Amino acid sequence: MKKFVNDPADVLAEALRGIHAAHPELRIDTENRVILRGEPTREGKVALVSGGGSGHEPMHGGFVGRGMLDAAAAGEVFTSPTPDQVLAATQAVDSGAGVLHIVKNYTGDVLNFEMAAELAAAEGVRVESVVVADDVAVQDSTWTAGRRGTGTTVILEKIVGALAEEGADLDAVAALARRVSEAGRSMGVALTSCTVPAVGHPTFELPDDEMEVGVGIHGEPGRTRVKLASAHEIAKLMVDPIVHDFGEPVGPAIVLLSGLGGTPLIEQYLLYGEIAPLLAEAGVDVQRVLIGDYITSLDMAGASLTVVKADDEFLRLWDAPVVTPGLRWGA
Amino acid sequence: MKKFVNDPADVLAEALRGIHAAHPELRIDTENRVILRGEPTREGKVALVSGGGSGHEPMHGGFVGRGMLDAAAAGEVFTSPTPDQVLAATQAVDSGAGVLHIVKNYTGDVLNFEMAAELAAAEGVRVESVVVADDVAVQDSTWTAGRRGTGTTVILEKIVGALAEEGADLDAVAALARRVSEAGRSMGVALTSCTVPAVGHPTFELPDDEMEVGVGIHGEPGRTRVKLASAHEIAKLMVDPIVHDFGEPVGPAIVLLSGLGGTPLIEQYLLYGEIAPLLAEAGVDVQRVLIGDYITSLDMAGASLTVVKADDEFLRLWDAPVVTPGLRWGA
Amino acid sequence: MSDAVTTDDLVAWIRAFRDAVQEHRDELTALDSAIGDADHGSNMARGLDAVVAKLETPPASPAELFKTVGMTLVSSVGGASGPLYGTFFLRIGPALTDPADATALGAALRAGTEGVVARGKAEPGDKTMVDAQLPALAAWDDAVASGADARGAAAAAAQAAEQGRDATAPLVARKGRASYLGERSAGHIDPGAASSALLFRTLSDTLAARG
Amino acid sequence: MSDAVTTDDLVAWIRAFRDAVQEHRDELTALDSAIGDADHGSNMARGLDAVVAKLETPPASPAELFKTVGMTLVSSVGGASGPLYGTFFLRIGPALTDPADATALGAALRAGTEGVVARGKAEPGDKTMVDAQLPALAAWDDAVASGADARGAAAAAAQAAEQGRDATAPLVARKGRASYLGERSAGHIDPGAASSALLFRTLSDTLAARG
Ligand SMILES: Nc1ncnc2c1ncn2[C@@H]1O[C@H](COP(=O)(O)OP(=O)(O)O)[C@@H](O)[C@H]1O
Ligand SMILES: Nc1ncnc2c1ncn2[C@@H]1O[C@H](COP(=O)(O)OP(=O)(O)O)[C@@H](O)[C@H]1O
Ligand SMILES: [Mg+2]
Ligand SMILES: [Mg+2]
Ligand SMILES: [Mg+2]
Ligand SMILES: [Mg+2]
Repeated sequence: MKKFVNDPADVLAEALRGIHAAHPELRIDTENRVILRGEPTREGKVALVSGGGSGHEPMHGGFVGRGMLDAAAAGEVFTSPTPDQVLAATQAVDSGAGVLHIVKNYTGDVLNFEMAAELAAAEGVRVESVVVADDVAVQDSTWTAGRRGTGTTVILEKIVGALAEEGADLDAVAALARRVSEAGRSMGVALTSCTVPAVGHPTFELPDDEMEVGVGIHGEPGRTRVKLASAHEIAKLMVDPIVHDFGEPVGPAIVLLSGLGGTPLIEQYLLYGEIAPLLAEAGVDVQRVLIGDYITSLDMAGASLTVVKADDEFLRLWDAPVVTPGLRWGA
Repeated sequence: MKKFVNDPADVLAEALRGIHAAHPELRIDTENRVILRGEPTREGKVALVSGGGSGHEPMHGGFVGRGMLDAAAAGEVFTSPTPDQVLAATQAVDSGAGVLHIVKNYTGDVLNFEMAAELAAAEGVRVESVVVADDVAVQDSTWTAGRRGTGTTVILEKIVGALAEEGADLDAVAALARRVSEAGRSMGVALTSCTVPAVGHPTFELPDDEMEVGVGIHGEPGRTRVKLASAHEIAKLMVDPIVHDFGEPVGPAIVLLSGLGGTPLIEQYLLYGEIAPLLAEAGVDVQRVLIGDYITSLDMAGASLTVVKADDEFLRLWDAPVVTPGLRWGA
Repeated sequence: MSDAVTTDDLVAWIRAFRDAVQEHRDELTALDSAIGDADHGSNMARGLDAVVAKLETPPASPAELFKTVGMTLVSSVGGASGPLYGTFFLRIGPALTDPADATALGAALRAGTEGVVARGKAEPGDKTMVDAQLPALAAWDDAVASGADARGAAAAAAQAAEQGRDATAPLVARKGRASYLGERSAGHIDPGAASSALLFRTLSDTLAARG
Repeated sequence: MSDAVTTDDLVAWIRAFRDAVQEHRDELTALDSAIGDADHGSNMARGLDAVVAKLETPPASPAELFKTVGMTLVSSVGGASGPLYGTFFLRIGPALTDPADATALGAALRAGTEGVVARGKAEPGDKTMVDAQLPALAAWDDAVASGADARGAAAAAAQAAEQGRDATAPLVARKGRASYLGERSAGHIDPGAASSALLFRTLSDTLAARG
């Protein structure tokens, strides 16, 4: 395993140490492994709390800051955080206006956030939850734990964070979060496996001439394994199921093409050069686009595409100022 | 080779297509492979032109925009651009106030930019050049082509871009560029080789238990190959030669820890957690820090550390607004 | 009554469960690599290490023991298995008489599994830990009905859990992370079923060792 | 004069150089992988393909030919080899009589190498293309002094260039990207010296084929 690590058991604690050193504007609750804004939540502002397994950086800790999250609970690598962690985050940022939990739809995340929400409610904190389930690779959601939550989470955190910053109340914030969540679809492709530090070897074996289509961000195998294809063909494998899943014409949209951690930017741009015309052809009118590593899967070579159907409110809030380690503009 | 590519010969042209699609605020001169700001250079503003081989994204094209570069010439992968490209970039952005060429110290870059500067001068454009040579891995510069230019380039482009934006003249801009260049030192470590798309296999073979210390950003082998070490030990291998090379106490500094393309952010933060205390111990007073993929080497797993001794002017200009795909704040 | 299971026995069980999970840690992770995300071994090992650390202060009763075990798992494991195993133990405690005979212990274990089902909504055949637990409980009750003591019931349960574990292999997962794989999840044993088989095997071994 | 080298011969040489570089492309890149950045083969191949495309319109004179070759290499190769090989050809043209005998061609080639040295400041033994070119020029002059015609001189030069190429192996690089390697550059042939050996070998082959 070729990684910058010491004892694999210490990866999370030590990464938090680095985040602390690099971002004096944030606070780190070392014991609970929670990343928080430097300032307490403004009176009356609804707080946004997210979290999940580590290994997806900059998500979520890198999205803590003005205009986005108030706190993020960092689980072990690929393991959702515990209720204690989420509760600590929730209590630390509640100003009395309530807290929105942003949860990606994995059994572990859902159960742990659910328990945390129950505990927080018992402590008198008003909590609403939104569960993001945007991964179209999971086709038959009747027979599964439902779709996984992936890239839409990033876009949701930005948009809803902006509304919370404007002072909207918890119901309005939660309602918007659900609207964004429902407007998003994602699809990922892996060219290689990732390697979990505590395991020390790749999660799955992928022959040199194959790739995983519909891979999950935890390095779970995808729906199908196919022959390695050109960027042009891969773009189709990503765009088609998303467009098909929307069913209706998409129109204006916010698009995220995220590298999964081991794919350099030059390839991401090349891939986007193939994706853009396909989206246009399919009637997706790309209003805003982000390209880079925003939701990753450790060192996996691959990419995920997210399309969020966007109305004017989404776009206005998208453009609002944001100041976080992972996303910054307007300030 | 597991990459998002079509024909490896088309990587650069197709990546530029993606950049064009993703960044409507920029202009792309497709024929000359130059990335330019959307707006012509403001009357009286000195223009900054950089460039180099591709494969280091976001450098340089991702640093084109307000407060940083005016244009970047993109060579083939790991091959410096030709004089024609640099000339086209230079002529396109000169407002009459002259152009600063920011060149990394590699024979190819130096020769091609030199020829371009001669051609531009013949066309009546005033050109000044700064050559960045900050890589302390190259010890004996008397017997080499001199030190390579690496991470200091990014910091220089930001700081000097801010001064140019303020309306300083070419001499002042060039003088500041030389000051920044002299204030910077870098050191890189590779855990794996990169794979050049046109080659299709790794540039060098690195056994599972070894790493390259002092690797170049073109995947050139480093100065020494040693046993794979812990993040703690690697941090020392990066910090010590930099601090030693400064010789004098460093004091206030701007620090960049850049992933080389295949190293995920969680590892970069973990590594920085080891670097930060070592810098503090050595008397480096880190005033600003950037962590992420800023100067890469295709898909290489590895990282490079850059320390720029910073005075108040550097810090003021660092904090000035910048709006580029790769670096953005204050606007 | 020689059938009585004491707090000490139960503490010994939890310690044995930790040791078994540590021993099979890489195996559990390998199972989770095939159809999940390669962390079930480290998740369970981390949680049970934390549990055993807490047991330095010996619990006074089974109720206290299982509250500690459950709470510690919930707060140190994360993932799907943290809340599910946590709930399992949290539900056992209150349902247990002290000391417990085979019938009482069987009822308490059933309360645990019912907690897992209530939390996770898994049905039999969904390819989860429940598919090792339910057959174990059924075997337990059968053994008790045939006159077995706790030791005998636990032995029968362990064997049934292992059969249940193995029977998850051909199933297509419908819960948890493996469900995303659809048909491709078939052909692999469920990691949670494997750790649950260890749970019953170590209970049986502990009661057997006690003589 | 049977010794006279014509524009057509020189065009044939450049085409043959392109073909040889294409044929040895991976080899040149492999040499550059060992002590550089694995692009010398593709750099030279790309540049010479562009050159040959330009030669669709046949040049009227050696001067025109080499201006086209030099400019095209400069504007399509990049890297260190673009300006250096570009300068080489740009300097040959003006120095050449038309048609040229062995002496004139030797002088023109020398002007080319002097251009490379002027641009790149490499000294003999720095482990660069110059270490193949200088011995080739010396051998050329010796052959001419012994009465050889262009064909004979080119044959001697090609052999000397190949010896020069091989002799770069033990050297420690002091110019170009390989110099960063220090002592570790020893033990590998310089890629630019290898392409320069092809340059002289194809000249020799072209003149030999002409009969
Ligand atoms: N809804 C559920 N009900 C019961 N057991 C479940 C459920 N979802 C998952 N599991 C169990 O959890 C195991 C996975 O645990 P683990 O790998 O630790 O968590 P995660 O899936 O979050 O990475 C599965 O093998 C399965 O037995
Ligand atoms: N200063 C120099 N003078 C002469 N030749 C040089 C010089 N620097 C480099 N070279 C030659 O250029 C070759 C490398 O060319 P190439 O790989 O195409 O460019 P780059 O080094 O920019 O990747 C070296 O093998 C060497 O022969
Ligand atoms: Mg997990
Ligand atoms: Mg090169
Ligand atoms: Mg798992
Ligand atoms: Mg090279």
